[in-house]
Amino acid sequence: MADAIGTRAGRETERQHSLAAMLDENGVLTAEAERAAGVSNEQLRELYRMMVICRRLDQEGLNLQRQGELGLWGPYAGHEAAQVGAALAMAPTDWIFPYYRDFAMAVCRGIDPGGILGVFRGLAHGSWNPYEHRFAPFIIPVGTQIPHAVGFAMGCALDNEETSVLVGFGEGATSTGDWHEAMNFASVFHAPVVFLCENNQWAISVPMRQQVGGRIADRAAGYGFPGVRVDGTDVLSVYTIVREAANRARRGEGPALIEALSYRMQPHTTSDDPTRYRTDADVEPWRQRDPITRCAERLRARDAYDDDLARAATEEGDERAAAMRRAVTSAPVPHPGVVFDLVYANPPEALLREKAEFVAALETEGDA
Amino acid sequence: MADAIGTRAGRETERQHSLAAMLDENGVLTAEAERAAGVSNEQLRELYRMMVICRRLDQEGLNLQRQGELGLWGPYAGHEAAQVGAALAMAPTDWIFPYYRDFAMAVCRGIDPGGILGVFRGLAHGSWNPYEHRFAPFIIPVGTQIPHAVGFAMGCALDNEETSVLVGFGEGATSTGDWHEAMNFASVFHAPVVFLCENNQWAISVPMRQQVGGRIADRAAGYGFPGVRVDGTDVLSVYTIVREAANRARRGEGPALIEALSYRMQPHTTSDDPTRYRTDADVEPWRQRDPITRCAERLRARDAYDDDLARAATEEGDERAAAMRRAVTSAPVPHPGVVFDLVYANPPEALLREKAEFVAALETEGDA
Amino acid sequence: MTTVTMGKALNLALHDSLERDDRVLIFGEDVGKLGGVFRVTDGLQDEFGQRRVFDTPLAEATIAAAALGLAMKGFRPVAEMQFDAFSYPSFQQVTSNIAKYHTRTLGAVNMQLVIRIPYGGNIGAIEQHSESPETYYAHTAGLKVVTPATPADAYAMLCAAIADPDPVIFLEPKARYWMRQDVDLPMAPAELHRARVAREGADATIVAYGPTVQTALAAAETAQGEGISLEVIDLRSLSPLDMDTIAASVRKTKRAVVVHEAPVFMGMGAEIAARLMHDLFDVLAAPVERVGNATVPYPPSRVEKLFLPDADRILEAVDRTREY
Amino acid sequence: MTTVTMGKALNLALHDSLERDDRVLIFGEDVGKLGGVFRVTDGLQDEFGQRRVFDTPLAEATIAAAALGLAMKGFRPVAEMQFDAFSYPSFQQVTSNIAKYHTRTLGAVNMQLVIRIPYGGNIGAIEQHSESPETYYAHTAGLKVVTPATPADAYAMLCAAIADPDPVIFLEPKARYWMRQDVDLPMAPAELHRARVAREGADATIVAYGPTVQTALAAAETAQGEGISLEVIDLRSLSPLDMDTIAASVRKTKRAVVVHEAPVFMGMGAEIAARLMHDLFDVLAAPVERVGNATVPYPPSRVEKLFLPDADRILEAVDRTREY
Ligand SMILES: Cc1ncc(C[n+]2csc(CCOP(=O)(O)OP(=O)(O)O)c2C)c(N)n1
Ligand SMILES: Cc1ncc(C[n+]2csc(CCOP(=O)(O)OP(=O)(O)O)c2C)c(N)n1
Ligand SMILES: [Mg+2]
Ligand SMILES: [Mg+2]
Repeated sequence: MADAIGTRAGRETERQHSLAAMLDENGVLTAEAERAAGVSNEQLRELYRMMVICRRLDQEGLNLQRQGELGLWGPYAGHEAAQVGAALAMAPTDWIFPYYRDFAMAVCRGIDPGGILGVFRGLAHGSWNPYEHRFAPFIIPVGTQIPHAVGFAMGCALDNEETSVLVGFGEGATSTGDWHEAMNFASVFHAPVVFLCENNQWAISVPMRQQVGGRIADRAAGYGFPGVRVDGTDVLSVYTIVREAANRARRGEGPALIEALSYRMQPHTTSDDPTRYRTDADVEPWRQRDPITRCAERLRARDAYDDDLARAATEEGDERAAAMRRAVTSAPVPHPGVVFDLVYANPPEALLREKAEFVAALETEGDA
Repeated sequence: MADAIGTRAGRETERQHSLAAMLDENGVLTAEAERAAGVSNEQLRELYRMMVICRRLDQEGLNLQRQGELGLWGPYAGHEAAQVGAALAMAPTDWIFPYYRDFAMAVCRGIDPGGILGVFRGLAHGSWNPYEHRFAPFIIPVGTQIPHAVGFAMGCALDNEETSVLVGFGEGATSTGDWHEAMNFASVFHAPVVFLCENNQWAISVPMRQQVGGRIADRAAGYGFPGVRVDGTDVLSVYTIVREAANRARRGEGPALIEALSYRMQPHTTSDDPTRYRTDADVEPWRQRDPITRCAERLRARDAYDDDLARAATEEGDERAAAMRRAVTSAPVPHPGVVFDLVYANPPEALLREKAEFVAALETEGDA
Repeated sequence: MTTVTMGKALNLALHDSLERDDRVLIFGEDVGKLGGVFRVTDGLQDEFGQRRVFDTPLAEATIAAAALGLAMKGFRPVAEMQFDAFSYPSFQQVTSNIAKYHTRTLGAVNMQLVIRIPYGGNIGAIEQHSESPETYYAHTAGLKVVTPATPADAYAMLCAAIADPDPVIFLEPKARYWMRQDVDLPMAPAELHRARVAREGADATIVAYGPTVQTALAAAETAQGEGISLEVIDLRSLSPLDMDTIAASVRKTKRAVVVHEAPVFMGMGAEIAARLMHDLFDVLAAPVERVGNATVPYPPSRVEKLFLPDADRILEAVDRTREY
Repeated sequence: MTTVTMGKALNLALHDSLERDDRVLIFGEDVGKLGGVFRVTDGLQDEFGQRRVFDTPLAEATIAAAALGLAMKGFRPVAEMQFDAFSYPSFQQVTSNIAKYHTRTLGAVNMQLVIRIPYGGNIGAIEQHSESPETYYAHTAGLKVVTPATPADAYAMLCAAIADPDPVIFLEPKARYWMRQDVDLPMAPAELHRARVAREGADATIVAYGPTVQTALAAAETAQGEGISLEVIDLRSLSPLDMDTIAASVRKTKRAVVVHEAPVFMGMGAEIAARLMHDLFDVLAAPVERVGNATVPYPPSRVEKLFLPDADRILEAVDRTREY
């Protein structure tokens, strides 16, 4: 990286194959790649454990919303393998730029789930310090976080850091202009980005075929970097391929696109009514491909599964769910004056005055 | 097209090859494809003639700008084969959505060049009626005309018309979000669009390698439709491949992307100073690939070139250039009140009043 | 006479427009099978088919741009932006192309299209779902910007917007989608740019639009109990403004308060207040007051009510003009 | 003391900021070898290298978004939008992310970035090259919006904007790039949000900013010859506004005219007039006048002068306030 940000010296043809060659035609890790990757039983059990916990938290989010404790919940059931696999594949020094559904990633990064729920309770627009967890805020305008990750990754390259940056988004997000601009920037600046498309086949009610012309993973070639479609319900495949993509990026070999194909098992959010646009028969085949069941099968095949694992994970899930519930339901509503405090790092006098008037008016009303 | 706009029944793999197979590895029409296309000597002479005329008009635009008659001129020398080839390849019933540099396309569509120059003289923001020439206005915000063409083409499909729509843009435009969104829409709605990228290798001072990750033509595959890179200095190749892409689109076989590789021989516009970012040695190889010379060679090879052709074309170019000059230099400055008249088809009362006050104030000043 | 919600009135307006004119098309994200996240397009795809009512990919710039292309082809597109803040990706297409295409083609091409945008807060939503973007559109010459406050107007104005040959930004006060009214449908299309005296009064004029009209009426009702008679103007049109109707009211009451959810700073209230104080400088008995959001990003929903105009804040502003 | 143009002053501000703080980065379209279409970044890539001054692909949304990401990484990006209208593709990124990221991270992440936008007309350009987009940015809470009117301010304000921890939209009056002034460089960074009395006077206040300050000063000079003494305020900051400085002037002169190139409708003049007439209701001797463009898309260059504020139109507005 002598002159400009990134170099594109080693072009990607053979390396593209290094990612693609790890997967069979169903996007599942080949036996050979599995051996080469050497993911230990312990690691696989950890992936399992986190998936079980995260599923439980998702369920609790749904419960809390139904009980009126949250304004909204966006369930991620079906995404556990993609989110847990990807998040744990990234080195602790790597960064993650999530989209609004990447709750399980946040949990994997050690962010307090009760705090996050504050956002869905309407207490604040965010909850964690991104620098503490190397985890950017959830972004609601679809696709817009993708170029943030690229800009950040350009910065990592400028600082000569060995950091890679994962960015999560849905397949609907690939329709946005921002997705494309970010893909192109990443290529031109050779930014250390792993683009993770969590293709759950629905953008609210719009199915993939009305959303995406062509195949998402195929698009990477047009930008000159590797793209693969991985089975997004198989946590080992996701974990291994993301880890490899992140390693490549960290080594200065540039971006990669990973399309994790799975399914949105639940409504888009609790405001949604999927019976209007899909049937139970549409969902059924994907129940057969449940990420947790599949991981258990993999563990069994390795003779590494035991009921204790499942029991302990379930218990931990219950405990964390209860703690999350306690945290969010007992969280105080912040003073509205805080809204003013958070706008700027260096607030102009005019805003300080406005705040003073606002607070004074509130107090008068309170008195009256 | 039973249910939705467009059908995507016949997927494109073999047809992709039908476009790609027409070109050799340099993007030049193969001998076989040339035979199959059956472009007559008369047609090739017509392409030659229009290129000569358009080059002359470009030169005159430059002269007029240097003489202070125009505020700006954007020379298209180097683009003649792409623009003339593409414009004449489209059926008269087809539509063209140009970008700001597609002056030669406008001329091929029979639009009065003197009128167009009014835009560069600052007389008005447009000059022709798009419906008369099936030719949309020049668009300055880069890339934004691309989805216009797609929307229009969706309309052609909805009306069950056998119309295809060509949209012109530079390689810089492929970096915009709009380009991508339009490519994806075209695929999803199977819109009859021919995307023509006039890759002149520069976006003002930014060279292709700092602009485009990967290869533009390769990107079409990611959207599930054909893309080819054609030699943009060979008018016969451009003409034949665009005609075939337009035929496909008209037959309901969906969009195609054609990247015509050429070179911007002149400054970006008359405001630009290319000595700051490129040398004459950069340009020189492309002088050897002059579209007009290359067409003359093709004609000679067919024994269809004669000096009369060149002489007549040159004379016609001179005449048209003189007429263009006369037209633009004698065009009256429109009354400023016209600015108000053009805002709406159904102007609200408030604007009519504003106009009346504006005109009254002008007249008072005029009197004073 | 039937009782309809505003959402239903909009749905009927779309339905009747589709029926009346076979060039009308409806598209956007989730407008098909789902019928829109607010069900405003409910049932329309079923009845009119996927060629006239269809879902698009998630790409607002191109939703707007496709509307432009389809309008040029002689269709009458009605495009939906799912929420206020999600209209921003289309900002360049709307501002640089849709608003300027008629001019650019010397009047040859009409931009007969409507962009529907649910806007405003007060629904307990997460970030980006409660914005009031009217300033951005109203300041853009070449657009027409309107917003209904009642089911009847929602119907009549949307029909009028679709029939108008120019590009109309149709802002739908989402917090009022569930508001009910008895209406006789079908109604004649409205005159698009005429404000309405929503309630007559003598002591001060409240100028409101969209979601705040109902709030203003509630404030007027309360004031009535205190012996204060407030006139309420429902603007309906934000660009252009019907200054005649506003000024006629203020000429009578000599006091005015403008109310909106958008931040006061550079909000519609700025233009209205500036015009009123300019044109009625000697008539006004007190400065025009403005009630709106503070100069902050839209706040989290648990505190949003404190930032939104409510009857109390409106009446305090009225008091300020009366006690001046 | 050296004589510099505004373009050169900006160039020096960038230069000195790059030198002062090695986290400062400059990027955008054609800012590298070309030095920008207005040469504001001339020579910077040569001196500071391609890692600190670099060209990007043609994609304004991602230029803004990359600035966000780089700011988060601790850089101080200064991104260039090539012309006013070409900032519109970045509207969503600026409005929904850059303006709200500090809030969204509960203050943990600063958006220390500057977006430079040459703006305004009067340069004989084609469509899209003469817009005045300040309303769009000023209405967006979370941004700071400033614009210099002189070479000295251009230098001092750009340095201050780069050093400020919040996102600053830095509007450069492109018609004034060639304006000259004697300045002592380097200067201390300016206080970003303090308006300036550009000329003292007694009979009326002209409030101007960016390109219209010089026009206002010319008008004041002419008026002087006719025995009328005009005070000219150069706003410098559009969001927030320094109402104290403006009001202090108007308290003295009792008359005000606000001047800008943007359409009057929903322009900065609306906010300023509304505030002045509200706060100085009993002080003003005449309504605040506004001079700006009509409610039309920016006109073709051969007639643009008729739509732009000039000394005559300003003086007519002054006359209206004096003869009221
Ligand atoms: C720019 C923008 N447009 C529209 C929306 C409304 N919206 C929220 S989520 C969503 C669908 C997103 O689908 P996808 O990207 O596949 O992610 P998923 O929700 O399926 O995980 C839509 C349309 C939005 N948030 N942002
Ligand atoms: C959205 C937008 N950004 C920036 C510009 C300024 N600009 C005009 S032309 C141009 C380069 C375009 O390059 P390319 O698309 O390759 O077309 P070419 O001019 O080379 O034919 C730029 C940056 C613009 N017109 N629109
Ligand atoms: Mg999805
Ligand atoms: Mg180019």
